[in-house]
Amino acid sequence: MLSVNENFPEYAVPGAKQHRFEPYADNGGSIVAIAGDDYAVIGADTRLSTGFSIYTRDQKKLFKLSESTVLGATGCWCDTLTLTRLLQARMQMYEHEHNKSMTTPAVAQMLSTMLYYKRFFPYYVSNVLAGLDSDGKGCVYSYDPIGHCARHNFRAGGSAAAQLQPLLDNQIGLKNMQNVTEAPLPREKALALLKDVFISAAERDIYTGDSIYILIITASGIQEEKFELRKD
Amino acid sequence: MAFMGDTMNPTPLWQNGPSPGAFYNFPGNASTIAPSRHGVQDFTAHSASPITTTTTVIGVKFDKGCVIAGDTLGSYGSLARFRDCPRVMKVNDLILLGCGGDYADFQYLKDIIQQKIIDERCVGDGLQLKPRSLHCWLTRVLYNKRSKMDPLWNSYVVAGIQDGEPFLGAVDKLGTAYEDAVISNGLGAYMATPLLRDAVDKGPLDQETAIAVVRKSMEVLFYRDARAFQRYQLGVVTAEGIKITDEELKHDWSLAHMIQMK
Amino acid sequence: MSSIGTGYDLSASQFSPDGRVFQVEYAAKAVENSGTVIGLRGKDGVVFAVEKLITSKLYEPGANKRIFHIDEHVGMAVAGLISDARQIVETARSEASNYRSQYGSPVPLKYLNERVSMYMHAYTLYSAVRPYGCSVVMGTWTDYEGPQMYMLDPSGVSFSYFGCAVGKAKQAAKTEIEKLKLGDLTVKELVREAARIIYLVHDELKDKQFELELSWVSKDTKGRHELVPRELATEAENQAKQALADIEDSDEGEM
Amino acid sequence: MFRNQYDSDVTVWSPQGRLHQVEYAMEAVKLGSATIGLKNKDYAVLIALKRAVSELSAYQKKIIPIDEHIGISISGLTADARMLSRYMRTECLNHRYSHDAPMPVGRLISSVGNKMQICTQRYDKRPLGVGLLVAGYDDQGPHIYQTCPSANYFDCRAMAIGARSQSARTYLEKHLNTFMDCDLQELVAHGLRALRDTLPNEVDLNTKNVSICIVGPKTPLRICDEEELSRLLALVEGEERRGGTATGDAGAPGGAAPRDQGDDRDPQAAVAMETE
Repeated sequence: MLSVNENFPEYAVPGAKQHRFEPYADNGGSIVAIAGDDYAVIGADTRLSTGFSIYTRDQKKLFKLSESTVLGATGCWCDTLTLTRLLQARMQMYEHEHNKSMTTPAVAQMLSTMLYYKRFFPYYVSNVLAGLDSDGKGCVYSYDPIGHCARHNFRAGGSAAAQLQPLLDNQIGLKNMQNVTEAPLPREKALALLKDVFISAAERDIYTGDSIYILIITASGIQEEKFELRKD
Repeated sequence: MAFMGDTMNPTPLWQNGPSPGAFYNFPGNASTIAPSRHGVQDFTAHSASPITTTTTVIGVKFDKGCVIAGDTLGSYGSLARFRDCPRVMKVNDLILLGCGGDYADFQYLKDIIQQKIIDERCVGDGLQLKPRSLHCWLTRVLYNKRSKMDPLWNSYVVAGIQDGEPFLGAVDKLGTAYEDAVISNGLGAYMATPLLRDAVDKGPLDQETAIAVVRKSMEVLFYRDARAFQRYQLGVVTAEGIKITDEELKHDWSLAHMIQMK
Repeated sequence: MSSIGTGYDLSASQFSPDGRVFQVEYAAKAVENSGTVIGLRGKDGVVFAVEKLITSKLYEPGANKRIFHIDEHVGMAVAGLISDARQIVETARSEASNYRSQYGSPVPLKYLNERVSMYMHAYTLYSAVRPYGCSVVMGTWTDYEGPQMYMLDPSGVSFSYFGCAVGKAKQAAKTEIEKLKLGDLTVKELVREAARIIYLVHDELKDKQFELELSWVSKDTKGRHELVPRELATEAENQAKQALADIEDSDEGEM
Repeated sequence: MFRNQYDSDVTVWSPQGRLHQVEYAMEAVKLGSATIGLKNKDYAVLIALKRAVSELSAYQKKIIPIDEHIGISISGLTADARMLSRYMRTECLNHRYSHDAPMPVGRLISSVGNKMQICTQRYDKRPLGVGLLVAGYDDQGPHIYQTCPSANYFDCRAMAIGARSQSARTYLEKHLNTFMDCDLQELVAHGLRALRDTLPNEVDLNTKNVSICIVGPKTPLRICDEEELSRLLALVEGEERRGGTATGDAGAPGGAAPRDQGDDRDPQAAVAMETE
């Protein structure tokens, strides 16, 4: 069908525009997760925005799912809220039925299933799951919105993923470097790196900023940290 | 939602009426669990746009509570159609609710919320709905509706006292929900938010200052927002209770002739 | 009841040769084993009083109520099986809520009564279910119709009343109620009378402990159904105890 | 046991206005081992006696967690209890999902009551043959509720149900007024003493046959592990047993037996026809 607005823009009447309901919104936000031998760190910025306006500068996007699992989720915030609520309910059901809390790999698989269940009306969410696996090793899982799931040692997600990931690839994955030897990444370095990549991303991505909320997962529990970013 | 396939609920005996011990349902989203009371809608015309609309609603937190405000104009497109559309409502002694967007959708949800409060009073156990619960519930309702591509075209501001602390939260028609010390939607996001955030960032607000900055914001909005109106409601919630007052702006256009549009 | 045991009294969907439905009558028996409930309709409102028998000291005092709110403006006092009664309460509440959502105004008691009666009646028609083992009294006060009160039986029959009593001591209570000039009394006076009657008809020997529950809906409460304020309730209760003691004294005097 | 013609179905009223099927279901509760619930100002506690069906079997679980703030202990048909607990868990989850808050205990119980009532009124159902003690904590403080197969429920200050629970109730009634002001340890000790009163002479409480769960302010529901159990059991260890069991002549086998019969005659705190 010929559309006035598209095909004959000069005839389009200003103001008389056709509304269509758009069920998705892009609320921005980025996540970085890094796994070490006996820890995992995950951080997400705290800016919740839409277009050029900021809803709030203090939105935590990390969800503690258990003592050893944390999910970072950004994208369409309403989907994030729903998905994480559902996930929490499913995890409590698991706990009731099995008398133990879910392991990180189990959560990872379940999340994938839950996302794929909505294959044709997906949750528009960029998920990064971090935690300790059953051996106590750090692990990071990343997803696409319809449930593809893969395990990594470090991963960035969200609006600034394209800025964050190459730097991580270079610094942790030691990509495109010569004469380097792989060595286990100490926790302090991972933490410092996480802050550094976010500082860079906040310079370039308007949907990332304000501050980072960081969770450090070790066998002894989950520690919190907050780090300020630029606010503009 | 697949929390349970119900093993204990028999098919209803007494059709066309309430089923004994029916399950909790979100309005407009009959679940598969309770025997459905309504026939399925067999038409698929969904709301693609709001009809009678209201504009910005703003909310700000102060040390002991929250203030919210919204004017009383219902616009029909660009026509200033209805001049008395109250949209700051008292939910119970702890919660104030403000709304912007489609007025019919608000009235629909308002009735449901009021029934919720009546139900609660009937139980008579002395417990009151708390703002965080209402905020969460609204989020679920709005999200469910958007997921059916049939949204309630509103954005809500929930203000209240949660376990002694002020609470201020927002939900929009998608079910996007957040809490913050400053909330405003629509045009207010561009014009009121900077004023309000500025006031909040200067340090702890008291009730008077908070009301003053909200009044100022309403004035700014009135001058710039073509869908705004001089009469508005201002609601204050503190631990002492809820007060909603009708306010009227004194506007002065004597400067108008100085402004030359080129 | 000569037909007991003849096999015609085993189902709610069966008449006996003399034209009775025994199951419904038996259900009414369950109501008569219950603590006494009275409802009084006065000049400016309705008062409910319930003799709630306490079967164990371990129960929380004041809990396990027998007077319910149906809507802001309607109260319900129940006699009989409390678990059955709670189901009726739920039904009435959702009827009231449906009406409100349809018409945007509080449900008229006459209409509510009709709906709830129909519901109870439906349970007397089939062999697959049993009739409800409870009677309920509903009351309200509105500006345009004044006080109203209805009592519903397990059979699904209901009548409007000025004063009604149901439960163990309904006969004695009725006699007392009949002595009152209900149309002239205000709810404040009725509360005292109601308390007095409950204390009077309570059987000290058979049932030791009981709690008195009092509620009202009247012009003074602006048409809201509320529990009678504690002060007034205690006062009424003390007066009732005093009245009872006086009677006992005079009885002894006569002997 | 005799049969009358009015006791075959739950849909049949007897001429006296009783529901025999419901009353029989109430008896099922007395077949389970005893369990006790009590509370002070802050905490609600459940204490249950576990039974092993045979030497080879494990002890039957008696306490089921429902949510962070609610736990139940059961007496009667375990399978029926599982069905109920599943329903209660779902209700709690739904409430958290929709209201971001723990479900108020009283409201959960009343929805359970309404659910159970349905099976007492239909030809194609039977009443659930299980009694529950529910311990919960919400904004109004700790709660102990009792539910019955008759679909009735009671808000209690303390309660005991199950086999020979009458002696426990006697103990609870006697000390009822001290519960509110005692601390958690004393409260548990009271519960253990009450539970011990339901035991025959030759049996005593140990970490294997006792379960305890505690819930309170900032104390999510916790089922005590063995270490904590033995610490709590030590509170009443070595005390002279009182009540029916202890007063019995030393070693007299009759000590428990007459009480058993007495139990049958004892009016249950909640009789089937709580019409009164």
